[in-house]
Amino acid sequence: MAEVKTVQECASMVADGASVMVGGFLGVGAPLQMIDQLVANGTKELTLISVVGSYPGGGFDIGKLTAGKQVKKFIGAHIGTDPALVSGYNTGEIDVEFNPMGTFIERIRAAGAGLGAVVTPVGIGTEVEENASKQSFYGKDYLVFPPLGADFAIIKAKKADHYGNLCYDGTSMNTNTTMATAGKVVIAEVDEIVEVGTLAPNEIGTPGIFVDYIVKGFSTDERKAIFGEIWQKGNKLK
Amino acid sequence: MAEVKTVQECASMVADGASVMVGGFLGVGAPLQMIDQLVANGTKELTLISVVGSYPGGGFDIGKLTAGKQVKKFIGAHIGTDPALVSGYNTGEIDVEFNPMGTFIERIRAAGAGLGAVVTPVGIGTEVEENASKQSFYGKDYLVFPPLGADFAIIKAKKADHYGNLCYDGTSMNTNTTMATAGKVVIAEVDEIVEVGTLAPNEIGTPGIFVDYIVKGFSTDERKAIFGEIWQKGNKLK
Amino acid sequence: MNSREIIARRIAQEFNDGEVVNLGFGMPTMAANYIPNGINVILQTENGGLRFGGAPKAGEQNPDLGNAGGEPITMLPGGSAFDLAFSFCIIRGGHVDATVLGALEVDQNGNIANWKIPGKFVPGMGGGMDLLVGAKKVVAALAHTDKAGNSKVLKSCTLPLSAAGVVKRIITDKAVFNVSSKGLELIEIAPGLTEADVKAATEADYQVATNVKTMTF
Amino acid sequence: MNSREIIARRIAQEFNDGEVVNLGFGMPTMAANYIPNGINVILQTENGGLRFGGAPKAGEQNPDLGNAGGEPITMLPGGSAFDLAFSFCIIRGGHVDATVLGALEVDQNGNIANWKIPGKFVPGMGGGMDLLVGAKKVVAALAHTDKAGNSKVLKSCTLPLSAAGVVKRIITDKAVFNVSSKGLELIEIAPGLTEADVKAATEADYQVATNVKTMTF
Repeated sequence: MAEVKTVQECASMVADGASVMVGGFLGVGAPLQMIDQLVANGTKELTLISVVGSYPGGGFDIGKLTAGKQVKKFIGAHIGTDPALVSGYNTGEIDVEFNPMGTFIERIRAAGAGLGAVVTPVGIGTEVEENASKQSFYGKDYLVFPPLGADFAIIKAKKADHYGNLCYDGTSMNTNTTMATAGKVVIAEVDEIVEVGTLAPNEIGTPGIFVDYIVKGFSTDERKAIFGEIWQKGNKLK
Repeated sequence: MAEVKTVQECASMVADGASVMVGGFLGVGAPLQMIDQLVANGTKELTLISVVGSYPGGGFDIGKLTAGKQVKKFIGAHIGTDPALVSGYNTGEIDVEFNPMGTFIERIRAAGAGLGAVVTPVGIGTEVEENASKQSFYGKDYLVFPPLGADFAIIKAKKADHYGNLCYDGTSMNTNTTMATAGKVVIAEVDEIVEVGTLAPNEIGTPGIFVDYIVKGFSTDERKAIFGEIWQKGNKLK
Repeated sequence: MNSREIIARRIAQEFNDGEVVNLGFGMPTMAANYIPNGINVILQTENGGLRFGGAPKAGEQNPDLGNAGGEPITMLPGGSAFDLAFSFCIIRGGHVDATVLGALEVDQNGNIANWKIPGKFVPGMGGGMDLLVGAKKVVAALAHTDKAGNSKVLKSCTLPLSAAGVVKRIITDKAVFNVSSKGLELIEIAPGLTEADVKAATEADYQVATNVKTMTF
Repeated sequence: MNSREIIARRIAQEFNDGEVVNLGFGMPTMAANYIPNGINVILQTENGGLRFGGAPKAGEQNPDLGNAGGEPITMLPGGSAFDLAFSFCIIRGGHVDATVLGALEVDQNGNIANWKIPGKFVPGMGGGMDLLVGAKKVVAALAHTDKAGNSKVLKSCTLPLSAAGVVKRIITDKAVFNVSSKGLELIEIAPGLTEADVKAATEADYQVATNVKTMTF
């Protein structure tokens, strides 16, 4: 059962050297206030597990962590959007483990679901083979990968009730729903905390049993303004 | 993109000897009219893939297919509720392949998701080992199972729009969402067919790209009455 | 109090407040009626629900809401419904704190048999094997002996296993045992019985706890 | 018409009505603007959406609706949103009819390289490798030559592969090739070019189709 805490209380649980999965996809569905607080805390030597790098151009979303040199290792599918991450990879300051995107999320799911390995055809005949073992199953070759969990999953949902049940909007579920199952400690940042009974049973994307802590982040209106500004700046709105 | 057809049109696509996944869990979320029509058609020698046998006591839901001796092979996790299935198993008329429930659904998911195998710790040290290969991954023993697809997935949802997008209510999603991804032909029986744009993006449990045919089954009110009668008879309502 | 009620009432003492619990059919499900005040558990049903309640009144049933026995249920406030694939992520992934399952036999190595009597009755394992492997704590509940008086708490199970080495506690109508790598430890005896009575009814080897107690309800 | 527009317009002719299509960034995404009337494709975005539309007006953005490039999108009627795990079930499971991806190099064995220039630029494979393996039809789109005039349609890719033997069609600013187990077949030539021009610009071996055509837009 989830407990409501402040962003400060939750971010201070994350020690230097921790492995941290952070939800979101190029900023959408990212726990912005928790990231800001990890930056404020200067938490170091993090293993950051995120499907892609920061919002294009960096300096926003997890790009603040990479810019602050707080990341020792990055596990994901793509870093090209984040200049600090690309540069850290090029200099060798950041160890990057590239996973095909479907393999990345399936490994996290396997960790949360108690499965022993991910068996996928993706990456056969490529350098990805070097990070996996190749094995034939039922007459066809596959790559085998281990499950991927973390000390913390820091995720983002639209609403939480006081039991920690989470609901999502639009494409912001992305990695959040799966990471919610695979962190030893799961912290959910939400726009709004509502009364128990407000969320319909089928509207709940993550049951509260997965969530340890809820923190109140920006309101939906505040996020609309934040993304409005960023998207406007990048000429992405009509 | 889905096409609306009649129950008769869809059931007649299923030839003798076909493998058919049928959604539902002891009747809840089962495609009742499609089952009735397969019974009326007398389609024989079916490989029936369903997580459990019929509603307790048989003669309802998929229990009509087993009672009509239309099933040659059953793949699922439990048969104890269905007298015709138990008797067919005992006499050897029905070949039954038992899967732990989590393995069953994960095998179907693997078929739909393009994964090569399911690697699970469940069943280690039991007779289930005989139906799987045992292998060590990352220092622990697991059982490895092949994906499980079928010629047809006959599923049940509450509503469909004309694109075939499906939404579900309550626990009736059970095996339906996953089977929708793993049938060569997917037929969805629904209470109601609604206009495109009526279902919200996050309310859609199965996108229409998975659905080949939509058939209109009983209305929600009719199903409420059908289950009311069955549950009343079994003394299951207050 | 009959044997089944003894077992159900004792099961009800197994839970801590806030735990996620999956109860098998029969006595485990009965136990939900006896959970002490102040202990609120979150019930999980393997077909795809959390925080569900009892049967609705006739006329108020939802044909899309059933439990793993095909019985109508209601959803409690904060309840959630999801598909079977996700339900078994919860179960197999270690997100269920405790499961209580009926058993045909248990043994001193933590083995449990509850899905198959060869040549006689083979209902299938359902979700039981997943629960036995995935739940953090596995409690086996069963009558101590069969109708002929033969022990069902054995040195080694004779029936096909459902899982090996997973049972943490055994609750019968005569006794409660802890199970660990050191074997069985008798921790409670049913009211009116002596340790000798338990001994006589038990095939398995066991240690007697220094502070062995009488089961209370 | 510049090279990029030639490629984008030609890509737009690849689709059949009702197909599920995933378009990579750059020219493939541009192609969406040129799809012929009467051909309605269902666009998929790997971060978790089907049937999405273009950018909203300023002030109408939903901070929870973005595409795989982090750009704001709108949902079309009948559109759906889901999580990444499900999105890659769609992709890897063979439920995408066609994908068009930009490439750094392609070769006559259907290999494609588009994720890594060692020592120079390593953005990562993103969802590309999954799409290349999972989509029923893979179309590679690229400039026929680099700025120095060297062919990017090769006998054998020199850069690290994204997938082996998966490309079914190659679209460049000079030509269109079919790819099969028999190798490349030249089926279309850009307006104003001759087969000799294509030959001069192509390192790969290829057959010329008997009915080779001029690309039309």
